[in-house]
Amino acid sequence: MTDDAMDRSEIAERNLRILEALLFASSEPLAADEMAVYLGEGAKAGALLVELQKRYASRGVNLVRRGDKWAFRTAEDLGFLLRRESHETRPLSRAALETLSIIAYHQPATRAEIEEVRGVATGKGTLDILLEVGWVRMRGRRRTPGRPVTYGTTDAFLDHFGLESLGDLPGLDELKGSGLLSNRLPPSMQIPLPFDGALRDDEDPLDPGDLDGADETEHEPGQ
Amino acid sequence: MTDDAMDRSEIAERNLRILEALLFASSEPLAADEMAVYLGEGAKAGALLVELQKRYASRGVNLVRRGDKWAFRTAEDLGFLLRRESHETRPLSRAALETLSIIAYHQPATRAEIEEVRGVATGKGTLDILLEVGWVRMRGRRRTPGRPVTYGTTDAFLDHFGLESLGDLPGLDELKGSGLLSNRLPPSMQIPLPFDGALRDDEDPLDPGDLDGADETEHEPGQ
Amino acid sequence: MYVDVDGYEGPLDLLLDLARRQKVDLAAISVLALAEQYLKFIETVREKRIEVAADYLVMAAWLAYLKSRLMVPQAASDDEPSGEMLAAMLQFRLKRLEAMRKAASQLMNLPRLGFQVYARGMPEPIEIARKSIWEASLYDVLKAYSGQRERGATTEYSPHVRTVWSLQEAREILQRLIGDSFDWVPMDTYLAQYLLSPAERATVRASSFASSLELVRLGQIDLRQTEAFGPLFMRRHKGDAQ
Repeated sequence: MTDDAMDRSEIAERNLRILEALLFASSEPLAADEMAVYLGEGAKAGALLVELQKRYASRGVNLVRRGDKWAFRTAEDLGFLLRRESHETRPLSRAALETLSIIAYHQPATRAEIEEVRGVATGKGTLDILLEVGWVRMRGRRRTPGRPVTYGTTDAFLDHFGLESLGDLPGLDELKGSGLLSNRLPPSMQIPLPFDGALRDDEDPLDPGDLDGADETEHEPGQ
Repeated sequence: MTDDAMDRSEIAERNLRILEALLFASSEPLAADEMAVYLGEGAKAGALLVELQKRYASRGVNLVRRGDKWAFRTAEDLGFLLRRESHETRPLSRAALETLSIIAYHQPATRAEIEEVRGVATGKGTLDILLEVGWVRMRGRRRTPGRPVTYGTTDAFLDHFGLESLGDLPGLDELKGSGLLSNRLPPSMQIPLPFDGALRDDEDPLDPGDLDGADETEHEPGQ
Repeated sequence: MYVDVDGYEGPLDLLLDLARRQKVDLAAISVLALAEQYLKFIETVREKRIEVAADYLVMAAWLAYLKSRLMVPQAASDDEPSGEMLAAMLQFRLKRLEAMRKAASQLMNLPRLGFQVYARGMPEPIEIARKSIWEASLYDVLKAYSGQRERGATTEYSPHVRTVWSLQEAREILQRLIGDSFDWVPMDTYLAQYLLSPAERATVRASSFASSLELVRLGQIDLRQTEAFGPLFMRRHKGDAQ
């Protein structure tokens, strides 16, 4: 290699370093022209950028061209590195807990029935969360006007709460005995026996499409 | 080259690409541990990072070490090209600057010790600014009467000043030799070195609430 | 009130500045001369009636003491540190402060991030898909259920609020009804219009009776009952006549 050629390659290396630094530090993609002013005289920014692109082609970061601008970007095949799943445990909201407990005891229960016990309208998100968690399922449709969806609990519900069957849910006397229910309640108050068997006489199977994630539409609480 | 050796070098290349991608994507330094989870099983993040550092040593962008963390940064010699006009930050006051260097060289240091070196009470705002910028942190509490908070520098401090570790503090050896990092005369006895490791024997962990932005209260300069 | 003495950051800073004016290495300064300069400086400042912060005065006192230790020969039995020792201590502190100043400027001259060295200008943030794992215990479920049933039960059994006559109310009504009537009239007659509602009958009678006793005590009315469970007669108290 002649001295001249060596000088030229040294100059090219230096210009490549400058381009690397500029592209790395810039907060937006840069055009060849913008970078040219930082290079030595007579340097061809375009050709240098193509050379730089070649060098980074197999690296974890690539030099990409967007229109007439250039930028470093994570190699596409490594994009998964930039997406992460985080699991966080969160306590169930009070509304969701209440709704879940009513479904557990009163199943099969319609949304209207849940609201009657709760005394407030149940937001759409509340049932959605329970369905998503997998503790509640849509069982069928009540054979009454409007054909409301009936809800019940799932095996995952039993599993999570350590119950062998719904019969293990404490009854009225046990709730009183544990102090969860006070003893001053009217004698007429009863707690239903939860039922999660096959469809009942007053239940129809779900309509096709009911399970496609669409919630029932027949009942929208007016608040 | 045997098949096995080739496989190994391919795996190493892939791991290097992953490290490149992670380090390029982040503007903050990353710990080897944080990155290790993305590498193939059995990969040694530390050795790979040293290899990567070597590869980028002559480039316009270098892989630098900041404490336990790593980051890509533009090469120091190209700084003059990249100087940005818009990067106008308010310079630190002389008091804050002195306090910073005292903490850096004497850490862990309590407020009383800082004041002893400066010979003046530390005004409110001096330490606050350093904490806010993120160069100084509350480390713990000294196990002496009054349990004063001890201060030390952060990884962001190393990153900002381009130091691999506290051992790289400018003039440290000279200061050590002259005994000027000591609190006592004669300086020959024991020469403390700046220390940002785990809590020392004479430091307690911070009390709960110490980091809620409240400064220590046990020592309020009377002015 | 703190007044910064000519922009000095405390007495040590002032001393360091004075020492530098001696234009010699800090190790070779004359501590005695330095102490004298400091004391003179403070004196001048005070003559100008500038309030001097306490720190500076404390230092002045200490330097005066140092001066005396340096000039007076030590007695053999003297327990206190020698003047030389104190002077060395002062020298050490000045050197240490100067060293920290120098270190600070060296720090600021390093190639700093954002000044000579730059981080990636377009960081590619890591997108985090948050997945929630919901947590609830059986106890939570049972408590939620019981709570709701109790709430439901309580509202069912407190359907209406009963009217209660307060004693004050009953007394005002009686005073108004009896007025200046000196005739014996049964209480129920006075209250006839209020006794129509069966729900209120008991409270009207009870409160009125209690109030009437109070009115008797005050000497405003007389009460008379001719037989057990017979009607209760009331009239204005005679002695109270106008």
